[in-house]
Amino acid sequence: MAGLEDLYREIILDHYRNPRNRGELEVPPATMAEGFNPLCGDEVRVYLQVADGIITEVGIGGQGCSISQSSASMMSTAVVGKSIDETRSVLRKFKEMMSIHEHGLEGDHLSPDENQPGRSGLGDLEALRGVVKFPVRIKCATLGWNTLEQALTEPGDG
Amino acid sequence: MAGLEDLYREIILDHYRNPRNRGELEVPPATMAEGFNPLCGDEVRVYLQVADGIITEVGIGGQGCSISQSSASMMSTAVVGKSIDETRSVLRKFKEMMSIHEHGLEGDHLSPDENQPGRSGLGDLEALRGVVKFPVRIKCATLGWNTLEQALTEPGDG
Amino acid sequence: MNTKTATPGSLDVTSVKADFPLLQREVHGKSIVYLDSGATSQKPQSVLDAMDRYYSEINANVHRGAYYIAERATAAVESARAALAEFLGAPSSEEIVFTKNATEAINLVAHSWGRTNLTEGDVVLLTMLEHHANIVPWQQLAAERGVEIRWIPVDDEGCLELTNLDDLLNGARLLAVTAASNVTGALPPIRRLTDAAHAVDATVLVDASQWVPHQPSDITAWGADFVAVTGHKMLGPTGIGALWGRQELLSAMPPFLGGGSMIQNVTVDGFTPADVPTRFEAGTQPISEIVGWHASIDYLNQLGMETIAAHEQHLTAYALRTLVDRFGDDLTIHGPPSVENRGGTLSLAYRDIHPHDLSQVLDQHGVCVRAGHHCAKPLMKVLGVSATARASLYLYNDESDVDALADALAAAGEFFKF
Amino acid sequence: MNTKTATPGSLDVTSVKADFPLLQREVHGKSIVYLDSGATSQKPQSVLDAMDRYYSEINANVHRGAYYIAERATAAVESARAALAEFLGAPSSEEIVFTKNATEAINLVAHSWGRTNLTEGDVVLLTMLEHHANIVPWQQLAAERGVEIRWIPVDDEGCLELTNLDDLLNGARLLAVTAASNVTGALPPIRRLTDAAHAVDATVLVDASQWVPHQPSDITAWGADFVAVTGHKMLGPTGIGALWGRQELLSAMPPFLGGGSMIQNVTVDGFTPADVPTRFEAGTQPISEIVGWHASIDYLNQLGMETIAAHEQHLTAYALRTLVDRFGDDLTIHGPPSVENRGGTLSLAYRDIHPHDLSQVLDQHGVCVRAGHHCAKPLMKVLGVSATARASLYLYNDESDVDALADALAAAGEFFKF
Ligand SMILES: Cc1ncc(COP(=O)(O)O)c(C=O)c1O
Ligand SMILES: Cc1ncc(COP(=O)(O)O)c(C=O)c1O
Repeated sequence: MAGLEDLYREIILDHYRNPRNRGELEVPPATMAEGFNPLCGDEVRVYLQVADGIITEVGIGGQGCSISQSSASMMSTAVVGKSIDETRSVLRKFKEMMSIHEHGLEGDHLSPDENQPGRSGLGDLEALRGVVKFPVRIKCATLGWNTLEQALTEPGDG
Repeated sequence: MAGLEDLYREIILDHYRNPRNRGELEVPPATMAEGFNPLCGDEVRVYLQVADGIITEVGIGGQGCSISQSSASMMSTAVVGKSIDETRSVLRKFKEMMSIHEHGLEGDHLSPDENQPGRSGLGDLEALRGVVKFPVRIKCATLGWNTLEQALTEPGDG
Repeated sequence: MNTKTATPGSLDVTSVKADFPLLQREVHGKSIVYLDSGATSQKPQSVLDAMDRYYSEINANVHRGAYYIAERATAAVESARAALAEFLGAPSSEEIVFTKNATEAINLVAHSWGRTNLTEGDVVLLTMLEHHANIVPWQQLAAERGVEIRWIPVDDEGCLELTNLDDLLNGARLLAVTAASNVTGALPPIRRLTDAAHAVDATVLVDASQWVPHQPSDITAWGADFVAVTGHKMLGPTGIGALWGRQELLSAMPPFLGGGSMIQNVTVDGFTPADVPTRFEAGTQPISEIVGWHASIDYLNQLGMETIAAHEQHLTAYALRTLVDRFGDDLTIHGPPSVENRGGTLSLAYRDIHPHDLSQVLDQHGVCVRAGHHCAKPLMKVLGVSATARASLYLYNDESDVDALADALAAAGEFFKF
Repeated sequence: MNTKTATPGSLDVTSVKADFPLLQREVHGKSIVYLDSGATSQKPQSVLDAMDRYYSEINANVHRGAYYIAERATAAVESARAALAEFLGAPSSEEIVFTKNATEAINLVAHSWGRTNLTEGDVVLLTMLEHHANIVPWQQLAAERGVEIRWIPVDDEGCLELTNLDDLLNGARLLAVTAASNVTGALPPIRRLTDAAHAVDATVLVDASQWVPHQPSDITAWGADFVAVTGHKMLGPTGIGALWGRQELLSAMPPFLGGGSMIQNVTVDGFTPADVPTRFEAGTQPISEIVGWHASIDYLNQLGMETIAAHEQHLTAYALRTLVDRFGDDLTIHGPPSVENRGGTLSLAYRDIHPHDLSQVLDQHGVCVRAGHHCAKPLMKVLGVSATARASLYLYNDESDVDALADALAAAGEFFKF
């Protein structure tokens, strides 16, 4: 059975206490998307400024629990400066990590996979791996990311 | 637990084999009502000829199981020659006998009442008392009677 | 069996708790402290046994078979219907329609009564306390038919604000109101509301999902026209609920779901519906669930609803006192501050810890509370929050559960202290 | 777990029977001979155990709670959804909507898809084999919207008569057809029907209530658009069924029942529905029933549906042979005379003994058969009867059950000899 320390890693609490890239960007030129967790009412807004296929600036708005807020904050630091393609690749890897739970649904072993730091190339984001042991919180962790995905498809200036 | 002999009394089988008052009466002057058991598809038609407040003739049509057919047949012999008031009284007594099952629903004792021949003043109709031990068949036994009740309320010449 | 205790005794919670297998369990190495009965209640062994017995001894489809076990199954369903009618204080068991939950019961009214009786411009009056189950079906109808929806507001204590009731009722054809809020614990004055509604010929639907498990019910005294209830919140199984409706209303309503059993006749040209309640019970019913529900009603009757209500009131008072004493202004309890006009549903906000995080830490201490909007988003908006952590008390809870909640809250405060 | 046996072995019915508590019972002093699985099946102990375990260990409302047992309950529901999708051969578990029975599943399509897509003059094509569950919802829609209903006729053997199929499909927007008749046992050629319907752009709903319990299912190969199934006929509990629908159809459909869980957001001005399948799952779901259904699917998978189908075919052949041998012209068996194109549903007429009386005498011998119109009145009319006595075979039946049926029929013949 998983403990709180699996969920609330120090780096997660740090991003919760001190959210990075908090704030709004002007739309346009930035694009914006809004995400929503119908279970708990959490909301995230993701602003993206793209230039020459590179994400030059990210803004995060909204409110929610520590997991949704810190995950969005960590996401923002992970994608700033990356190309759209690189961003999509991180996005895919992150969602893969979070989808482990699908195999964990069968019974007692909610999370058969143990942490494998470094294996995924996700860096700090690996800290969120523990969330898969708390399936209900996966939607918190992916909220910012799904919203990012939406924002990427919004027509923008970049 | 009740046995077949509780249900299929000799007099019931006799009425099933040789239904009394089988046939149609002309409407008007007679009145007619049609009854229906949605469970098994049984149908009964009851024709009534009333003169001076007395039922002078009854006709029974339709088709169905031994219980519905014999009960309708026995009903016809019980009410021919009776006044409307007397008929209503028999009707009420019969339905009372049949409603015993309501108290029998609670558990094992589907029919707490044992036969009490003669007590009800229903005569031959007492033979149908055993039906209450087979709750599903109560609707068979009352089909003809409910149809009679309907026929009594039809506007007629009587 | 079914004998209600005349005077409320005191509840022997230790022995009650022992009747519930799940409450004997541990989570995360701690004894489970179940404080989410507002979402669903736990089940006593007698309910599980009744269903097992049903399946092992008399399982058969009902109202269709002439063989012995089918008769027994049919009798079991009808006997449960009678027990529920008596438990609710309904005049007749023929006014009880089984549904899969309270949500279906309300949808039945919206579809069958609503679409027959309401047209463009008609007013449906709801309250800001309602659960989505008593909002969305009316919004669906409103979108489809141009029906107007009005709202009875709530005051600062999360109770209905009734000063403008007569204005709000002006032109209303239906008042749909909860008998107990699943967020603030508020208990609206149902009789007063039905009287006011009937004075303008409005029909009244009471969502009694959060009332019936906790208080003695006398729906005849409420004077309502429809009452929706759900089995799983009152010690019964999932998958079963019921609608009670006044005979004359039900009899005038067209069927909702179509299928087996609900017909008198079917031909290629059309169908004739059966009488009520069968008219509204299409297809194979949740038979074992009806049997299990009956067992839960027997269980509640045996303890006595007066006794249960008294116990919950006492425990709620203890909880309010304890929480205020220990956490003061750090803790907000949404809803009425005193036990006179509330049930044991406590919606909490603790410092700025998000309810989701709060309930996660509580879970580590074995304490189960619900975090979220509790399917009452319009109310959450009025309360100025997007979510709360909700602890809801029931007959099997005692002071030690409240203490465990308080201890776990304190631990969460420590964990998120920064 | 969930591993389907590759090649059909032979079924060890003695050990299968031992798994079913009810089949160990006696009625009227005789061992029970249960031949009414067409109405509802009996349940193996593993299904009862799964539900008891659910209630004793993880009972909590799902999709709402962050605490451990709520997570476990949620996982159990989603894992059952995946198991059902796999069992049916559905492309994705997100296309599975839980309902209370097959009847609700069909009504969901009629209300949500039907009322969105069908208007006056549109044609719904049904078959004369349909159960009321697949007739009445369309008649309700027809009466409300002026939709036209057409019928595929049946031939003398109780099978669909398809010579005029193209004419009948002309202008049809929907074909709703059973995969297996609950009266004659006939198995309509689903793939042929869906191809013909799709050629004229008609949508196809398959009522698979009587197929899925008995045959390996591959609904993708059927090419259908909607499939309705019910748990209690396939060893699962009462109170649970499901609709499968193609993702693009479900995604375009408005909600049916409104309430908790099925929303994205609710304000006083209206609601935004959730994605599928949640959009169609309003209110507290039949959670323990979903868990029990999963256990029944595991049980069937363990034996292997190929094996079960082979056993039933063998047993049906034995039954046809035995009954014809022993009763000759005294007994009519409605439906296909050979086992190639039929399931183990035997609708009987024995001399002029009314089916109700027949089943009553059979009951005295412990033999449970259904007497009545089997919720298929239009078909009964074509067969020229108002009722039949129906014996339906399942995996736990064997030749001794068929022999008991034959013996009891002979006894009934004696009893009503006059
Ligand atoms: C062919 C068929 N369709 C639909 C149904 C309805 O199933 P349920 O009563 O579980 O909704 C049945 C069984 O009664 C059936 O045999
Ligand atoms: C006040 C209220 N009404 C209705 C419901 C809906 O009940 P169910 O989900 O059993 O349909 C609930 C519980 O979720 C509730 O708390």
